[in-house]
Amino acid sequence: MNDRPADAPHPASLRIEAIEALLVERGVITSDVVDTIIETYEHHVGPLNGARVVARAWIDPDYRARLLEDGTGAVGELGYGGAEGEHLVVLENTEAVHNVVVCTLCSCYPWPVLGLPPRWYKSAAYRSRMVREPRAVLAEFGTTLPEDVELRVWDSSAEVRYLVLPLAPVGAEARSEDELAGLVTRDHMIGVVR
Amino acid sequence: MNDRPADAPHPASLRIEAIEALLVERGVITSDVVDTIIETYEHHVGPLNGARVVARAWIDPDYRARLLEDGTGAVGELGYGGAEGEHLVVLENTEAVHNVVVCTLCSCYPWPVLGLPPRWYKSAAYRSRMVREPRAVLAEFGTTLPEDVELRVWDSSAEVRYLVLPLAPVGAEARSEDELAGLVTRDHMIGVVR
Amino acid sequence: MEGVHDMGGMHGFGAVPVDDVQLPFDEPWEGRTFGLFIAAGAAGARSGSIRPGIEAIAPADYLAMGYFERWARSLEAGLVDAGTLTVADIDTRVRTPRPPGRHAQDTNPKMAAGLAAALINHPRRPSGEDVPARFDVGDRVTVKRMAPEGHHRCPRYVRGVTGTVIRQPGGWPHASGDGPPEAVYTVRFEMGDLWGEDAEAGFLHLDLWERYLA
Amino acid sequence: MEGVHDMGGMHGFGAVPVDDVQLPFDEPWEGRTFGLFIAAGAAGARSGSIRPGIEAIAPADYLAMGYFERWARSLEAGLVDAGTLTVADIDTRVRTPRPPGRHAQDTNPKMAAGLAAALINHPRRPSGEDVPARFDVGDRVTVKRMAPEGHHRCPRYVRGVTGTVIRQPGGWPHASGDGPPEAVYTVRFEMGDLWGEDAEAGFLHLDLWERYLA
Repeated sequence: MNDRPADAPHPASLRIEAIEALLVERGVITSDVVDTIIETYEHHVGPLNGARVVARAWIDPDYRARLLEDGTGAVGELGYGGAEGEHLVVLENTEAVHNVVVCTLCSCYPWPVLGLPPRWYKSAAYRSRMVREPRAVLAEFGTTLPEDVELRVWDSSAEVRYLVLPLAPVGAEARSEDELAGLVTRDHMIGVVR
Repeated sequence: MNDRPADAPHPASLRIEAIEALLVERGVITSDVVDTIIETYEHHVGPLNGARVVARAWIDPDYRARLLEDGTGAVGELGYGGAEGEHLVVLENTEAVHNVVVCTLCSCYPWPVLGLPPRWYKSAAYRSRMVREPRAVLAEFGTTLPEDVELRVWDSSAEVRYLVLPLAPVGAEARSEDELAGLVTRDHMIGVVR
Repeated sequence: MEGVHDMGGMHGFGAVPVDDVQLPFDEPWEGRTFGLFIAAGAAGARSGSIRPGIEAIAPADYLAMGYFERWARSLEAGLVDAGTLTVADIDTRVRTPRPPGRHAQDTNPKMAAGLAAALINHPRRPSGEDVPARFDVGDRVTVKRMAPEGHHRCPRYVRGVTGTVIRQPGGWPHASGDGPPEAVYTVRFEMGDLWGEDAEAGFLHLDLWERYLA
Repeated sequence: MEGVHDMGGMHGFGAVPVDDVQLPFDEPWEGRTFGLFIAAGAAGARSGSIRPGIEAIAPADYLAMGYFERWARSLEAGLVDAGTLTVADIDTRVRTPRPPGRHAQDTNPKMAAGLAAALINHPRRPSGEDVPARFDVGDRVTVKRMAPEGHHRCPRYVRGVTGTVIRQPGGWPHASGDGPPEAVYTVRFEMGDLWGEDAEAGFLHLDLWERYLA
């Protein structure tokens, strides 16, 4: 969208720098607070949280039942929660059902379990098309859904945030929770990959 | 939309200049043809055509009846017609009814009787709002419509082109056709002025 | 296609920029664009028609552009699509402007006069053709749900809404250009049926091809 | 409002720009924007919330901007609206950049830690409140026609469409911020009811406040 040379700063960058400088000078905020917020979402809150939730659900049927009944509470059991996760609903993929999540109106996303949304989730293409031609969009992620699998699209644009619980791999019960968590990607939990 | 200095050429201007030069050099067109088309719509085809149609309808009841029955034909009687006027429908304002025309999808407009559309007719504001809040838009043109007048909005985005036949002034029958034509403006015939 | 050009009902575009300008072109290049579009069409040098070419403009660009900028873009696309010019031809010429060379002084008074006459040539009868029509004046019709990728003239704001046929002006080939003439209906909608309980009083009329209606 | 942010179902935006980037910010200023938005909110230095501020961006600008550019615009609007900064303050500072002066070395570890903890503080119970609900799970509901000027969360593509309530997650104050908690329903729509006969098979689910439904 920008014609600036690759090494020129983004105009918004200059403006944000000015805003931060002014807020700091006037004693409104301190920069370490901003640093800490960035660090939280760069290093502490991301898809690994969601992956641990999924792995636990794969090996613990009681946890799985609680997770599907009350996503917020069950995710909280593992210590996850907070902003943009105040009311979590977990969507269960089965052999017969596949779920996928989008936000057409902005980019609502379950931060506590997935971190901040990826670029493509925020794109106009994803937002406009996932509700109208989900199978075509899934194909762009390399996901071909058999015709007889029921596709459920969730436009999460109000207060509930959605997390997809992917199908467990064969033999999940025999594997460790850590090992299983390593198999779960962000894309599984959004539903663009099955 | 453009941040260019007031005296810098519009980028589209440079591009169009290049296109014309190339087409001329290659013998595809000649510039006098382009000149003639521009001249046609700058000097020969404009709202005065429509004004003459309206004035005739105000003084000649038979013509008025033909105009409302077959706009294309009756306008053709006065020698007007052509591109974007292939199927004209004339909308009669009365004491009880007011008509106003818009094109939400682009800027369809009855060229043979009104010329090319004014800037505001092509604006996103007019196109988006006239179908949803016509009275509010009319107010921006200084037109306040009594509550008991039925408002009819015409979104002319397919093949028919619409011309509004305004209310005749009091004593129209006693005035000359030329004099009456001088009272009729483009805005009357779009319907943004009553 | 369902594009940003389909603006009916949207917010965010501000007040109408009312002015009293009577001339059709604000700047000379706008007139050149208009004239070139028509002349290139008459010369068979461009493909496509104006509207699909404009709707193909990327949404952010469409909204940022003025009216004749969109025409210019549609003209260029049509010339390129027809093989008359390449984008590279035009890019090069923009970077190294010089007056037209060969043929620059040529005129074609016959074509100019013919085209001017054709533009204002009034038809013997209205263009709508006499075609079979499924609906009659007075019928209640409901606009279908749809999301066509091709060019169409069925604004989103009437989808699923029921109105009354008040006229059947005739038949035309569908806007996408395919097939024989198809009946078009002028349908009257109540504002409240379009915009809900807070709507202004009044009626909205729209010409809709038969394929849009049930 | 009915704005360009309401993109569901539109064409013209091309293929999804799929990538495997896992970091949340492409450039440092994006992270600063995000952090400043939250920090300024916690400090009571900005008014408004993120979404209405973003929807107030002019449509052409909205589409041309990236995600965090919109956040930056919304942040600026909120700071200006709250009287914390003026546009002139920011303009001047952009033209004459210099490092922050007074307080530049200040830190506030207590606020930083508190805010970080608050961001990831898991609630004891889901946020939806127990409120009276007009509709039950299993009820068929139809989305009203509307064209509200204020902030809302009822996409255009479901207007007038009938679906089935599958869950009642609770009540929240309406998105516009007014009034007490109001029941929200998760409604399931058939794709064919949204997009017509050429629709893909499947279901679309949307959380809708009670005021949108009949």
